[in-house]
Amino acid sequence: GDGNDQAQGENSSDGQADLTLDGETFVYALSGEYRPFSYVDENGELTGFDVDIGMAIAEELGYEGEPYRISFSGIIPGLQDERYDAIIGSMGITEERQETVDFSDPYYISGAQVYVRPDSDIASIDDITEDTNVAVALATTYEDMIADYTTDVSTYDSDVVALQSLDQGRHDAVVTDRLIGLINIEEQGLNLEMAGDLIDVDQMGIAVKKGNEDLLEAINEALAAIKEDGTYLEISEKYFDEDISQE
Amino acid sequence: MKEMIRVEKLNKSFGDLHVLKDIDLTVNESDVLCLVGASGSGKSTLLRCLNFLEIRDNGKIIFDGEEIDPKTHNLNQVRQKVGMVFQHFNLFPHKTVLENVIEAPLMVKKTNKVTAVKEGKELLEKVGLADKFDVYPSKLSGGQKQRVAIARALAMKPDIMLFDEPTSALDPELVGEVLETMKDLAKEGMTMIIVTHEMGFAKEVADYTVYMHDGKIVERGLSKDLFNNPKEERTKEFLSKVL
Amino acid sequence: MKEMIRVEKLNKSFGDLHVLKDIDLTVNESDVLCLVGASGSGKSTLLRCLNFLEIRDNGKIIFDGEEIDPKTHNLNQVRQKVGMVFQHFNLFPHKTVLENVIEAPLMVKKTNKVTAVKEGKELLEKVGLADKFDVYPSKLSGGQKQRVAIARALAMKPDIMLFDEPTSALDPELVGEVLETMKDLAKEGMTMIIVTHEMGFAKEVADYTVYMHDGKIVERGLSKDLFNNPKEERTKEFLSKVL
Amino acid sequence: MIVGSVFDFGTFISELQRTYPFFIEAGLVTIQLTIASVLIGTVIGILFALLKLSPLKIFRIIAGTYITIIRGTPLIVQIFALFYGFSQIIMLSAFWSAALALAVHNSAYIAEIFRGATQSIDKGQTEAGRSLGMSGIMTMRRIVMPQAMRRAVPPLGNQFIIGLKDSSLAAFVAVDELFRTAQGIAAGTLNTMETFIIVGIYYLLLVMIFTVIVNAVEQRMAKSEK
Amino acid sequence: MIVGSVFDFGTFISELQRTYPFFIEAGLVTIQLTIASVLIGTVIGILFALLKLSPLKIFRIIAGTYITIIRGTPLIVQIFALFYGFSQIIMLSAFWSAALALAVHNSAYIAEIFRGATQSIDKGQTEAGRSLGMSGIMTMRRIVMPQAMRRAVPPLGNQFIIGLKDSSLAAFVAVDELFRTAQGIAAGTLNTMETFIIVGIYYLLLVMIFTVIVNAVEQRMAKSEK
Ligand SMILES: Nc1ncnc2c1ncn2[C@@H]1O[C@H](COP(=O)(O)OP(=O)(O)OP(=O)(O)O)[C@@H](O)[C@H]1O
Ligand SMILES: Nc1ncnc2c1ncn2[C@@H]1O[C@H](COP(=O)(O)OP(=O)(O)OP(=O)(O)O)[C@@H](O)[C@H]1O
Ligand SMILES: [Mg+2]
Ligand SMILES: [Mg+2]
Repeated sequence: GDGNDQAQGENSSDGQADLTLDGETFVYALSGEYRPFSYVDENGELTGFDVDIGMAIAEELGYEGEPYRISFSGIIPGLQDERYDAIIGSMGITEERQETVDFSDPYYISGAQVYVRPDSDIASIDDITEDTNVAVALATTYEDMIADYTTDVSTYDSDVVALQSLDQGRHDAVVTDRLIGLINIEEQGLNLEMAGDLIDVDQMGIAVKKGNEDLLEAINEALAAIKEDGTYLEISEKYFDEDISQE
Repeated sequence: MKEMIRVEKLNKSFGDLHVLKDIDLTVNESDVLCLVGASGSGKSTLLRCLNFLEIRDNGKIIFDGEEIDPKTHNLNQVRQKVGMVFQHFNLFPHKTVLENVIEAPLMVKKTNKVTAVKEGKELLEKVGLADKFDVYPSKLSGGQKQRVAIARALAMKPDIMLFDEPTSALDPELVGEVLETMKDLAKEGMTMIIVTHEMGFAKEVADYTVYMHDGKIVERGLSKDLFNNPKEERTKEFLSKVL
Repeated sequence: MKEMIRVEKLNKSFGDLHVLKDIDLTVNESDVLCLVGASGSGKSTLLRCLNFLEIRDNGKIIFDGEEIDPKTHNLNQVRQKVGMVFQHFNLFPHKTVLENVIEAPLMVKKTNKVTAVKEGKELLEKVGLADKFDVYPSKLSGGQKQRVAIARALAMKPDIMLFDEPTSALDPELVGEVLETMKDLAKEGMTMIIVTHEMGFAKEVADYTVYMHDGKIVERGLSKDLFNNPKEERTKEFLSKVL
Repeated sequence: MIVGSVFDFGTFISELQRTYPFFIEAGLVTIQLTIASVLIGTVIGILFALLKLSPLKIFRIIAGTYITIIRGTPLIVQIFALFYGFSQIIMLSAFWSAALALAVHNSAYIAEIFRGATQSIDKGQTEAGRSLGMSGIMTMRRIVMPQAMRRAVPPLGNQFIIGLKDSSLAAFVAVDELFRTAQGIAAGTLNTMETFIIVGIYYLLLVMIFTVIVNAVEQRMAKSEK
Repeated sequence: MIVGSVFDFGTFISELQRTYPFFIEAGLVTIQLTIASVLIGTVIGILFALLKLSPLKIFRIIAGTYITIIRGTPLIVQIFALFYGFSQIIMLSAFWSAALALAVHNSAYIAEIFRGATQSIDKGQTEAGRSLGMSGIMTMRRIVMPQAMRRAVPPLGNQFIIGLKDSSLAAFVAVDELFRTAQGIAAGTLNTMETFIIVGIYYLLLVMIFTVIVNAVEQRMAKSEK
């Protein structure tokens, strides 16, 4: 209610600067290949948790929401180029990324998880050695994380493919988001399981261009508002049957 | 007898190859001059120097009393006054016969179209191609092509016409019609320099004939003298082979 | 006098074009037969039918008393007995002169290498190319090439040699050496069928001459008779043009 | 059990039926992208062909360097470099960024097509023009170029087909053309093999259609060639 | 303040120095990928060229269909389709999956190179062989093929260069070659333009090196051609 009115006031005719690039739509980037966070459904519609969150936030901000599909490896450069206002693309908040973008408060929490085939000797991250071939998605935080354990890393454009390849025996392990792993294993009937606990806790943030404090503040307010009014929970349960804003 | 073109100590090399050596030559108005000589003796190069398709290394080319310096003269204007007919016709294949003829008057002289077409048709009628105005060159015989090429050159109303072996790419039965056209031109008083292997034609039509050998002019004289009483040994030898 | 090859009612068409019409022809051992006729009369096609580079439509080809049926006979074996020399030599450019000659003996007849090389060198000496064994064809003159081609065909020890205008791709000054080689072969008793435009050679060397016109054999006879007293009007006409 | 990436004929057929509306829409984007990039590429290409044919050495060097660089680097590198590079000069939509990158790529090949076509015109044509008093530029424009243009048509048609296939790489810079649509569908449904085979069929269809058009144009030109 | 994607010459130089160890490693992968895919592609290509030249119509149809499909669809579609397709038949690493996909792509072009080279050999060569009693296959093997091979060398060299550039698309199926390395660096540092220009330079270098090698081979063959 409150934030909504304020945002609408801001971008209407009172002469104040627009929060978004074109002043009419809130454009947010995601890969579209990260089911169930963002993917193309059977009707050809872009959908998923990130898409819905972006829409809800846009509404709070008083703009038309518009998801922008771009390969994850080019997603930050595109923000830099002002091709969109924000990234709502399940991007983990890291120090390295914080040098190039500004992050909102976390909008959901997950963590890195090792997945293996059931017959594997790997019981946890500590069993990963130089000889272990691990698959990850390109330009994810997992790529760096795993580098401490092995250099034999295969990278894919999407976690889905990494998991499939693991199931097909191409690799020894996959490190990916726990939620992603679980959902894909179930949906695709992959014969894979978790090895050990969460390696670390990933806080996913909404990224805006460095220095865009007005928008960041507005997004944080909007995020708080949708959590408060139940919109967030509704979306979360739609995809995960649980509230993923907490660890 | 007005002097049309005079060449003095003309030299031309291609790289190390000295192709024209101290050429001196004068052609008066209404003269018809034939250039004969063995292959590679420099006949084409001399002709091409005269309309500056090749630029001489040194020596003078004096045209209508004025020395032409490629550096200061607008060669495009000079070339308008010097018509050239090539061995391989070089008609413009994407233009009709009439378009070939009126192209330069329209584009270069900015003649108005009605006049250009009228004059172009007259020229084509003169070379016997009144029925071919709208035909494309690929539909013509070699002899017809060459006559179009002559008309095209005449359309610029040149003061002198250069012919480089105008009949040597033609089937033997088509040579006659082109030579006939050239003969008519000569009769009308056109100044002409003709490189040819048609010795009969040279003897009959040319006032003067020049024999070149190895980049030099070996002998020059009235055609009847040169063919009947060549003075130089080399000329005799050459004539004995080709006649 | 043993019969080497006999052709009966041979017909061959390319699509709608009936190229050979009811050809009958017999060649005995050691005969030298020349095939003459205008361009397009079917001379090459007849020759090519004889070694099955073209397959006849119908009619018989009887070789050494045995009718050859392309369906049941191994044509590769038949062709070993029929040497062929082409207008454009068709030497193998990636092989030396000697390799050209020994290729088929080695590969087809499985002759051992020492023998093949020995015989190959003898043949090359015979055609006057003793100094060219290791040279590649591109380094040879046309006349030399054709002599290598003859040696290559002879290396298979054929019963009969077919020549399709063996000298017509040669510069005039090189024709003689090839004809000389062929004359030697004839003297040694080789059976030969030669398509040629060299009427002088045909007259001198060929026992028989066949005149073809429009796919038919118009006249056949001893060479001296055919050239001096042609019976048919057509033959007379042809000879008057080419002699 | 492996799900998803095994090829299944039933899935293939049902996906073919289900997805055609998306692919038709995307196919139009592919066609627009191809036409835009080949047209712009032709303009740039002619420019560089003229530079390469220029009597001025510095122009020839510039054009030669441009052509060498473009032909010596992969298209995908050019697309990425230009996608993020153009935006510094002027912010273009993903479509126009990709179209420009593809145009630049095409232009180097098209420049060579025009240069080759121009140089294949007999020198006698230029000499005839010059000997009539026409200037070098006039001869080029009135005599040589019209003939070169005709000769360039068949290789240009070929380049169009290549450009059509190359446009698939625009998928990686957020243009919703055929391949990107296939990627989205494949990631969404996990019918990987089926989806990529389907999109392959659409490309093949487009290539065939354009091949027919290109051939028809060529034949028409050959006929009108007198 | 704008960070990252503006081209900055200082950044370009420092990144060039910082990243060269990664690119050298990745360049080796690119070279391996190219060589593997062109070699395998040559083997497959010769096979299909022979099918296309076969007297049996069914073989010619099979080869023609294969070549049309491969040449009528974008490489990226083939890479994606085959990457997921191969894994069903045989378990391969990402490198070999990509190498095979690229090899299949190259094979269609190489098949046409060999077919063209073979058909360009004068018919008289075959006739000469046959007239000496050699079988069709023997004539092909001993007479026509050796000559065709030589003639195929220049276009094969060209195809090698094309294959080198095409190998950049293996980046999208997890092969850590040059372009993928550049993508990773660009995403990490946000020096997008600089990084893609740097990787472009590496490709250009490789293309130039291989062009020199290809030309040297050609010249040597031309010399040995007697
Ligand atoms: N553009 C050129 N570059 C180099 N050499 C040339 C050029 N044009 C002509 N030459 C050489 O100059 C010499 C004279 O050539 P030119 O064409 O003038 O002889 P020509 O008398 O016309 O002979 P032809 O009767 O064969 O036409 C020849 O050796 C020729 O090879
Ligand atoms: N492979 C072929 N396909 C179609 N037509 C052919 C073929 N070979 C020859 N012909 C035609 O058959 C006719 C006879 O040709 P052939 O080569 O036997 O004549 P020729 O007497 O040898 O003539 P030439 O003296 O010109 O060699 C010609 O009309 C020719 O065009
Ligand atoms: Mg000349
Ligand atoms: Mg013949």
